[in-house]
Amino acid sequence: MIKKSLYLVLVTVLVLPVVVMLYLSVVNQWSFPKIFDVSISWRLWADFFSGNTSMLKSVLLSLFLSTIIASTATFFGFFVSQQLSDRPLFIKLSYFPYLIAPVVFGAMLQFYFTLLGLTGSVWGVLLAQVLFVFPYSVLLFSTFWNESVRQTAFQSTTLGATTWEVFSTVLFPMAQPWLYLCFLQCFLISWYEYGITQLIGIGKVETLPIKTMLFIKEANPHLAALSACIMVFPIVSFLIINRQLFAKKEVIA
Amino acid sequence: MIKVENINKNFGGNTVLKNVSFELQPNTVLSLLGKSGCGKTTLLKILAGLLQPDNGVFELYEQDVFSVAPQQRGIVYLSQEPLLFSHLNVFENLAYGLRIRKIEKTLLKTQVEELAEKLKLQDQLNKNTEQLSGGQKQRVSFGRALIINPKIMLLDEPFGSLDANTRVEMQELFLHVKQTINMTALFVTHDLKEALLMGNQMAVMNEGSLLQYKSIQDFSQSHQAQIKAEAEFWKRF
Amino acid sequence: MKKRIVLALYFVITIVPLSMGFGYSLLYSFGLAGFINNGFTMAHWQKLLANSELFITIGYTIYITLVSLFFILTFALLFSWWLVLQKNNFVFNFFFLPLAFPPLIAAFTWYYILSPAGIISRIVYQFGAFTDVNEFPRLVNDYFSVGIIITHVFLIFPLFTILFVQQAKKEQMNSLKETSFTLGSTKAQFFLKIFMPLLLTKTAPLVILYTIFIFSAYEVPLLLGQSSPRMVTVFINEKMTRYNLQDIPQGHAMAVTYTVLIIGITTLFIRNIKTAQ
Amino acid sequence: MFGIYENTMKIILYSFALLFFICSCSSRKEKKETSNYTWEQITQIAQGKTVNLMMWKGDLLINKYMADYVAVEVQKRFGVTLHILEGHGNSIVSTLMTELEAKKPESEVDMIWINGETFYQLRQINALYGPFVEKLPNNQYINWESPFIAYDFQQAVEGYECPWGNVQLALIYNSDKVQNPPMNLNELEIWVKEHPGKFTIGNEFAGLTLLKSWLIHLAGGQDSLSGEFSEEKYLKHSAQLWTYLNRIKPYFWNNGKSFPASIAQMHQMFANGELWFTISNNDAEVDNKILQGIFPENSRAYVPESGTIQNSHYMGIVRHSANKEAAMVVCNFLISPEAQLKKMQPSVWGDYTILSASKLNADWQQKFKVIPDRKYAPKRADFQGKALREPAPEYMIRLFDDFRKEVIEK
Repeated sequence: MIKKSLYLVLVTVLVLPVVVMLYLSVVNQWSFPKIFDVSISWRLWADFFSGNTSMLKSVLLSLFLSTIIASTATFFGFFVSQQLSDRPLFIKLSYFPYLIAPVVFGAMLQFYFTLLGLTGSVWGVLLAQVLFVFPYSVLLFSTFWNESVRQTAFQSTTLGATTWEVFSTVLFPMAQPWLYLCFLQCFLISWYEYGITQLIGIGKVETLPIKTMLFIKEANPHLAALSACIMVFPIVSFLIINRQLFAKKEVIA
Repeated sequence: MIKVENINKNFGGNTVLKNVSFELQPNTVLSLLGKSGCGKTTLLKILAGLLQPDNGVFELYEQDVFSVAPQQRGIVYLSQEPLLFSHLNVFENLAYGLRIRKIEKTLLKTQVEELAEKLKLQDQLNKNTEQLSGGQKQRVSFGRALIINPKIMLLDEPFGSLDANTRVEMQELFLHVKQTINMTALFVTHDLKEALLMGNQMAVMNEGSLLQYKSIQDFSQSHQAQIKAEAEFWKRF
Repeated sequence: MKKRIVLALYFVITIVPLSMGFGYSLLYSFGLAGFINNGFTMAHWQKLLANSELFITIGYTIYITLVSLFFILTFALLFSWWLVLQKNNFVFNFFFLPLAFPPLIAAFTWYYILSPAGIISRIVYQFGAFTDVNEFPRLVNDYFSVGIIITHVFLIFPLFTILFVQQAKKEQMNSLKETSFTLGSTKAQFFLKIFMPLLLTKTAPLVILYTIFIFSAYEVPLLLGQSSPRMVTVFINEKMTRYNLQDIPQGHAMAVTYTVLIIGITTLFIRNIKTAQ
Repeated sequence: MFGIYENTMKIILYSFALLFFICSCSSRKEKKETSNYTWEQITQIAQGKTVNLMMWKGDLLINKYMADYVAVEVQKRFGVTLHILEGHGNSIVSTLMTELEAKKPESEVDMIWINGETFYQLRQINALYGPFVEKLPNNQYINWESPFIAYDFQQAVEGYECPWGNVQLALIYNSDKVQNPPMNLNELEIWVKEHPGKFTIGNEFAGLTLLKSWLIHLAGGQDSLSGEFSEEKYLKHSAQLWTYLNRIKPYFWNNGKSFPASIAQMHQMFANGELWFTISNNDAEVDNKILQGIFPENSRAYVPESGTIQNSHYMGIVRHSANKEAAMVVCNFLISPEAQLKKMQPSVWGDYTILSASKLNADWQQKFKVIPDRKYAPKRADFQGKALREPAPEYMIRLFDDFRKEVIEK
């Protein structure tokens, strides 16, 4: 019996935040102690979809930033870890920039970014994110380039395939799950990044996380919940569609 | 005296075991010959208490065994996979049965080392299980069961996954151990030669029913064709 | 030749920025860089060590990390134990939900769930459990940082449950369970001697990785933490952007300490994990 | 094995060398001095420019006033785009300082909303442009006679800061729960003992301004701490303050174990009844909070007998900004009678003007008189006598550090 009730508590704990986010984004005049007897209004969502708030701009900026980071990181990670596959120790150096808290990493680099005139610009934030997403992609691909993959690649060269054919017919198909997973993980890291974007962007690069934090600081839970929903719901729905992909998370260790 | 009577088991409609009965003398090995899918694994799991039979009687020296939990039955089930505990080294794997019985440290150490001697594992003791060969793994799995001197050993094609000569080696080891320790066992295999070599008694299973032969001769009469084919083959050389 | 370029590019992206950043903070903390500094001085380091803020902050961060980790692993082991024994359990699908949550949003939502004017307090209030909102226990911005720990557990324990279930399948945990039962071990003994140690050793690298992530948490303590004691990242950021200009070098000094700590743990971590599966 | 470490060491050394090289050499080019343009030329140059204004964005109404009114008007009338960034107090200082350290030719931030202790720190690192206020046409209306405007934390403004609004710290209380609010320190002590958990002080700007008011009161009231920062006076009276606070802290909210980190959080706790008091830098804020529906109807504001600090908040222009002219145009608009009048409406913000009525022409004087009066906030005239001047900035900085060490961490 206790197992049944524990499962119930578990499911509520896992689902509650998603429900609360949606609830906060639609409730208004949310004064204490009102909880169920509240007036619901989809005004915030309507404003968002009608595009007259600056939220849409942040969504596009976040999308732009995260897609660039994800695609370049996947490209970089794939080829670099191939070249370095015979030097495992070099690959492990990537753990250092990846494991440092981005906000501390940003604080240490702020001087250089200011020097290069990159603070407050989208390119500055992009470069700052590259410095810890690229190492992650190399780490992730290092688990792909093992002995058997190299043998197969060698095999197809002996059968007369040109380097391009080796990639297109053998390596890319084999690496397909890794490429997909790396793109997704790097996208997520950049999509949710707050610490370094705030420091290097000094508030001028208004990505979705920055917008959310602005509303939180303003003690405005409704707009904060709206931007939180916009950030999380697409990921949740994407995740429900292809669940097994996320299961490969331990690939990195 | 070990008596099994009319054990039935069916999974979702299809019957896996049909009134299986046999007798087993203490300190003897019953070889059970059967193709895969004939229900032998289910039978062994039922005897070991890992599965519940639909009905049937299983008595050990006149005490009913089905009412006893698997932990207390003293009946060990060994499958084709060695199933070693990969986070423990060889010594700890062997000692597992004694550790959970809280056997005193020095006594435990001597028992494990003695057994390792018998199974020629004495210099593998602090290796971890991934470094062992197939044969060595099987021996550790075997030793791990032997050390708690179980009432009955249920061996489900234990050498099935070994290469030819390691298999012969393990068969000799099994026979040697059978002499030195009085062991009652049920040895399942689909290899005719191995069945004859290992068991003092023979039985055959197919499609869920079991036929026990009084003696080796009765068994060989009914398997004349197979034995002749085997003999013919060797004559050519 | 191509390998040389790739190697150089790789180093420029991974190692150079980190060492330059670290170098700058080091210089700043010793007064050799930055506007208000004028030459080598140990003053900033002494000030940081003297008023014990360094030790309180690091000690507090370790407390949060270990307590969070304890609950994460306990719940993950407990639920993976149940999920592995039952075959496909419907509840398992819910475990993927928190993976979509970043720390910032988890902290924000849990703030509004746990705060005195939050969801739970209002529900409890409706049942008339208390009349004055102050009677509701403090779960956010509180001394024991209950909110921070709950958020970290919410974020990471599902991931470990999924990991343990997959690892258990890979280790044929059910067959191991059967074998150890026939060898006479009880359920509890199997859990303590086989299930738990086997899973923890096999996922040790990831456990260490997530320990470092919790230690470096920023958004969660920023929203759910309190003025004192603070976690390391919050401490560093506040020292650098707080009222007193003299605090900035101390912030850099703490950043240096933090980086040395992380590099130390990571080097140990790298030494004992196998390179590729 | 050794190869790998030797390589990494080599690279780390190269990066150190690169770092030294960068630190020492980059130079900064000087732009033609803005100060000798006429106002027409300045408005000419300002056309089409963008001004990045970094300010505190913790209040919904102020953000609305800036985004929906000021930014719109400034774009319409002068073609200047006003872009508002979040940042307050020391994060402004550290951003500008990093830019100065990196010798960045043009700053990312052009205009900043600051007050005393930030003004003091920015002057220390010479990051403010000025004097520019005399050149603003609307400067003639500013009430420079009032010491609360001409001096910012005892430092003469000298044209480096343009005053924008004037506020006095007030305590807001829930008039149903609190019939007669405590007027001085011992009344407060008695009150908190009778109603534990209902009062606290924020560990942020407003909270610290209240502590400063109490410090001045303990030091003997009005001008007792004026002039240069005196270490001896500070130590003597701050000790009294900390003993007082530590004595009554257990009766504070959360038994004084922690203090709210932002004013928005304190306001929210007041709104949901967790606190019966909150603090506001602006004596008129209670009106706009009630109009917004955030505070309950029965909220009132008052200034205790022991007096509270009245100070002005200012706009500064960054010295190495590339849009100084546009920033001056924005400043000029902010201190225009029209903008100041709109800002004073309780429904908009309720921030008191820095203009002096006598200098305005007749009809503006009339308009200023007829603003819908404050319903819940006390009249300005009532507590004029209890206005304390800001002491030197060091008091604020020291109080901030010691409040943490002597009270929070005790």
